Formats: sequence, structure tokens, C-alpha cells
Amino acid sequence: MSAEILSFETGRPAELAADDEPSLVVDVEGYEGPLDLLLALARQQKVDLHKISILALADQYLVFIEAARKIRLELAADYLVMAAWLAYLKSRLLLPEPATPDGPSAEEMATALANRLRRLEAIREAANRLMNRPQLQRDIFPRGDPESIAEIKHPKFTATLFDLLTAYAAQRQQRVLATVHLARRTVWSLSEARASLERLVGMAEDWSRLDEYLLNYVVDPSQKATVFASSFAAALELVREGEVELHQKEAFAPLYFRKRPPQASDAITAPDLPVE
Amino acid sequence: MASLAEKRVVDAEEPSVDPQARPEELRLLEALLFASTEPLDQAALAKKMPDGVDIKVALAQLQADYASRGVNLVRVANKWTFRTAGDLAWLMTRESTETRRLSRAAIEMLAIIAYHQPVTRAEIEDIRGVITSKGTLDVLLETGWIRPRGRRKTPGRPLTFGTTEAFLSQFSLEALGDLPGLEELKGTGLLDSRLPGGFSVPTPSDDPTLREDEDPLEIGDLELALAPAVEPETGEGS
Amino acid sequence: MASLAEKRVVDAEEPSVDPQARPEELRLLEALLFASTEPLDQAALAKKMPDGVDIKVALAQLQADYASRGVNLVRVANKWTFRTAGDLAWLMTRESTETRRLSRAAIEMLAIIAYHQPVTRAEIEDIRGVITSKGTLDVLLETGWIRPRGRRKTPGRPLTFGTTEAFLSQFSLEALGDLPGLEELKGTGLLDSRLPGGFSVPTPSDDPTLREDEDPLEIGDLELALAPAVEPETGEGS
Repeated sequence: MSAEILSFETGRPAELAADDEPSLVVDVEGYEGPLDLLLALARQQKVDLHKISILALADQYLVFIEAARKIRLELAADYLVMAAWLAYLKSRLLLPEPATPDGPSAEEMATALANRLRRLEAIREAANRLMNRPQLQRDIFPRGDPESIAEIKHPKFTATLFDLLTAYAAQRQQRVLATVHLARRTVWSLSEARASLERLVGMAEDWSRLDEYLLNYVVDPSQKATVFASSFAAALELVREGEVELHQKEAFAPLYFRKRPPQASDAITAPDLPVE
Repeated sequence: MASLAEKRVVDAEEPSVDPQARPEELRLLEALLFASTEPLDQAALAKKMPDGVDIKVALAQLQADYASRGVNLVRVANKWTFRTAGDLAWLMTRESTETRRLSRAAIEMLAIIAYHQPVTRAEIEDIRGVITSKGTLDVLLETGWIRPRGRRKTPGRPLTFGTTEAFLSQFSLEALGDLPGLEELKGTGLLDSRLPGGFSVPTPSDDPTLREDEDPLEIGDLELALAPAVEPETGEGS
Repeated sequence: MASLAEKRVVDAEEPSVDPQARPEELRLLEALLFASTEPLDQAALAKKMPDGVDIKVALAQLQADYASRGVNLVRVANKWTFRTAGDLAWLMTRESTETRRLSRAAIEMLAIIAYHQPVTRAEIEDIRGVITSKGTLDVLLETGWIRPRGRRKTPGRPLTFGTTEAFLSQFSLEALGDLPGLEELKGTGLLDSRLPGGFSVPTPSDDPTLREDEDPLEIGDLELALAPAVEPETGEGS
């Protein structure tokens, strides 16, 4: 096989090196990496990739890289890596295989490279065919004005018996507890108290206990406070007007009252105190 | 199946094609009208046709071609377009179910209807102590769990509501009487055991027989109350 | 569905209608497929058909009906849709739609993803012999034709890519097996694992089921990879 490669190889590098091949020398930018460049070079061998001479291809590549460097084209590192690898492969292909090869043989390496090129070429061919298919919105079109589909939503309601019972119990109960019968507050007004006291004063010629009177008067214990407060206030009023006299022995002791006697003014200093 | 479009081209090239094939301009019109995002007028279509095509004749023929199909060629405001055949409008709907949780207000209302039926809206409001929104009642009617069953013989003749069979099946009740009563509610702790003596829970009944204080529904009452829950399949009927 | 049967009877009674009239299901299919924005699968169509209709037969007949027309019934990604006939591309130049022009690198990458999927970026780069720019991948993701589908169970857990339904739709492919030249490619063994670069996938598959050597995507992966807005025009054919 190597003999065949060698014979095939002759002449090609010279041809490539010629300056009248501008596409090779200048247009590095046009290639998508070293593999792409190799494939382009391989195509120039004008043979099926199955029969490609990797040795010739390596030479072509190396010549190309040399040419590019001569005109000081900046080459990406991977182009140079590929060049180095191809130079190595070339030397391996030209030398007889060592007796105990470590790693792949030169032939295997060459075949692998050829396969990579074939694979790239195949996928490009496939890409081509794919892109040439009639494409949506370029060659073929869907309905331009599709009719709207009305969406009808059927609601499915969820609720459990527990929800239902809880809701029912809670709100019935809440209603019952919330219905506070605000009993009309019975307040003994000042005028009521005064009217009562005035009536009472007529009866009480002697000292009488105000609270005794109150206790007699009040039926409902809850009304005690309001009656007491109003009567006291009314009593003070009557004292101020001179109708009534009030007496208390000490703080919180029982309050006594009586109708003011006609000449009460002198009696104030020494009142005849009621007997306990 | 490699390529449908390729297939088509191949087909067209095969000699088997009927010599009596439709005129090419009908194919062109079809494709143009189909792909257009809006109706096209005669002039716009004519511009794309090969010379010598009588566009009027072609459109008339195309219209006839599609007259009995599921899609018709129609003229809207002097422009042409394909439209779904009128009698198939019902097809153009998509149905879906969405799960919805009832609002608290709706559940409360439902519970009161269940226990206190037949009950009017005003009575429900009285029990709840809150004005109910029309929306809540509508939602409940939509569930199909309640129904208006009559009209109360009181001024204003308000609708009375009761529960339906769907209600029983939703809550897995064999009969309405299976709803727990006062003692059971107390037993489960749902009701406070210290409730005042006058407190009672009615014995619910969904007996459809109208009560003495109920009048039957009138024509139109049902429609009114059930308006939102129309099923599309029954709706398209004809 | 009662209405359908009724319709048919009425139609049949009309004297003008051809006694050899097309089956009603063809009208229904026509209407549904014309109206839909998206290709519809057989199951979705069958749901709308009257009972007893052999949907396969009906679709086949409809496809035959339209084969010679300007609008064809095609099957993409195992779903059915009407599309303008491929040979009328010349007619359909639409000023508004600007066809997306993919770079050579993007086209190659798309082809590699289509034929080798699921495939990682490193594997794509191995085939092309060159590092791909992030931009190229972004452009492809933007088309909506490819998607990240999982992560390869190898060190670094790289994303694996595959094609989408929109890809099939874009290129009028019924299934991935209809990729042009796929059989030849398989025949050459170039999709085979014995190649350097370690392809372990002899047949491309867009089956969303992950391979043994794939892990599912994690939360955030999709967002990351699909961040660029998908243009509606390049999508499903809207």
C-alpha cells in the first residue's frame, strides 16, 4: 500500500507549491480548522477518499502551512499541531514498522485520519441534503391564518363532606355566639335619683343611712353601682342647695343623711350624731 | 417517506398522472390562499397567476371544488379566504377540565342550602349574617349541586333552593338524611357542646315535593338560574 | 355527536348531493387540520371523529385526495398537517418572512446533532476537527430545532444535544429515520463506534428516553441552554 501511496504522491506537492494556486496560499480564513483544510486538499487529489494517499495529503498540508508561514499568515495553533502530527505520521509511514510496535501502527493512524475525513465529508453531504429539503416558511407553508380554536373549560369543583360540615358548624356556632343580646343598660339618671331622694327626704326626718336606703330600693344587684353613684351625686346636689345634710364618720364609713332642720346653721358645729 | 415534498415532485413527474388533471392555476390559488395570513383580493391573486388565466373562472371553480368539503372558499369583503364550513363550527372548540376549589363563602352557602332547604337567598343571608354575592350563587349553580326548586309564597316570591342528586354523589351521601344532625356534630367536636338550649340543626330533606309555602317554578326560572352551566356538546346540537 | 349523524342524513336527502359523497369524516378531518396552528396527532384527531371511523384509513384517503393539489396533507413528527406543495415554493415568496440563514458552521453542527444524537459538544468538535464558538450553539438553540436533552455520564458531565419536533417540522420529516442519506451513512459505518473519537451511537434517535450513558438534565440546565428567546417563525410553523 505504501508503494502505491508514494507513486501517487509524486508531482502533487510541486503542483501545490506553485504560486498560481491562490486559493491554497491565501485563504486560510476560509477553512474551518485543520480537518476542513485537509479535506479541501484531499479533494484536490480528485480521488475517492477511500483511495486517498495520506502521505500525499500530509505533504500537501505541510506545503500549504509552509507557504502560509512564508507570507507570515497568522496560523491558529491547531493548524500547527496538525502539521506536526502529519510530519510525524509521514516519517512513520516512510520508515519500516518497528518489530514491536507500541500503540497504533502508522497504517492504522493513516486509516483513522482517512476515516475522520470521510466522516466529515459524509456529514457535510448530509447537511447539504438536509438543507436542500423543502423547508418550512421557505419553500412550504402552513396555514397562514389558522382559525382560532375556542377553549371551553369545564370546571370541576372540589369540596369534601368535611369542608361542608366544618363550614356549616362553624358558621352556625359563630352566629349563636356572636349574637350578643345587648340588654338595654339600665342607668339611673341623676334626675331620677334626685326625684327619688327628694321624695325620700320628706320621710327621713332623722339621720338615715344612704346605703340602706339604696339596698331597699335596688332590686337588681347589677344596678347597685349606677344607683349608688347617681344617688350620691344627687345627694351632694341637695346638700349644696341646703335641702339635705350628709354625714360620714370616716372614709368608707356609711353615709347618713337627713332633711335639713329649719335652724340647721348652728347645728353644723355640733351635730347630734346618730347612734350606731 | 424520506421526503414528502420530494415524493410529490416525483409523483408529478410520473407518467401516471391523470391527463385530465385539474388546471395548474387551481393548485396555485389553493396554495396562495392557504398560506396567506389574510384574505386576498382578486387582483393580488391574479398577479401571481400565469398569463391567460381567467381568475374569475378559476376562483369560481375552486369555490365549487370546496363547496362540499370541511373547508370552504369564501368571499369576505371582496377578498377570498378558506374558512371552516359553517356547519362544522362546533369542531373548532377544545374542551378541558380545570379543577376549582369552592370559595369558603360558597361552601358555607352550600352547607346552609343542604341543611335548611328549601331556603331562599334572603334566608341564607339571615343565617349567615352576611349578604351573599350573586357570583357565589352562580358558582354554586355551576357546580350542579344545588338547584332552584320553587318560589316561596311570600312578597317578592323569592326562589327557593335545594340540593341535587349530584350533590349526594359528590359528597358520597346515600340520602340527604345521612347528613349528621346536632348530636352527631357535637359528637365529632364540630359543634361546641355548650351551645345554648335553643340551638337546633334542622333535619335536612331534599324531598322534591313542594312545601306548602312553595309555588312551582315558572317557565324561564330554570334557564335563568342555570345559564352558566350549559354543556357545549348539547349546545352545538344543530 | 348526534348532530353529525343528523347532518349526514339531511345532506343525503338533498337531491343535489352526489350519492357517492365523500364520507363525513373527511370533512371533519379537513376542517380540523386546516384550522389548527399545530400539527395534530392521530389520537387528537380521533377524539373528534364519530364512533367507528377508521382514522388511519380516513387520513390515508385524505392524503391521497390532496396529493395532487396545491396544498398537501403531510405527516411531520408523527403528526398530521396541511402544507403548501413543495413544488410551489417559487410561488410562495413571501416578503415578510426572511429565511434564517445559518452559517456553515451552524449547518454542520445541526447535521451532526441530527445524525449523531445524542451528542455532546466535544463530540461535535471532534467530527468537525475544530472548536465551535458559543455563538454557533446559541444560534442553533434559538432556532428551536435542537435542545439539550441530558448529561453524558462522563467526567465533566457534558450536556448532550438532540433535535426537537420543530426540527422535524422544519424539514418535513415524519421521523428521524427519514433523514436524507441516513441509510447510506449507516452503511459506510461512519456513524459507527469503531471510529476514532469514540461514537457509541450507531443510529441517531430523538427518543426523549435517556440513553444508558445519559443523566437527566438538572434544574437550571434548560434555562441556561435555552435562554435566548425562541423566535416563533422558526418554531413549529406558526
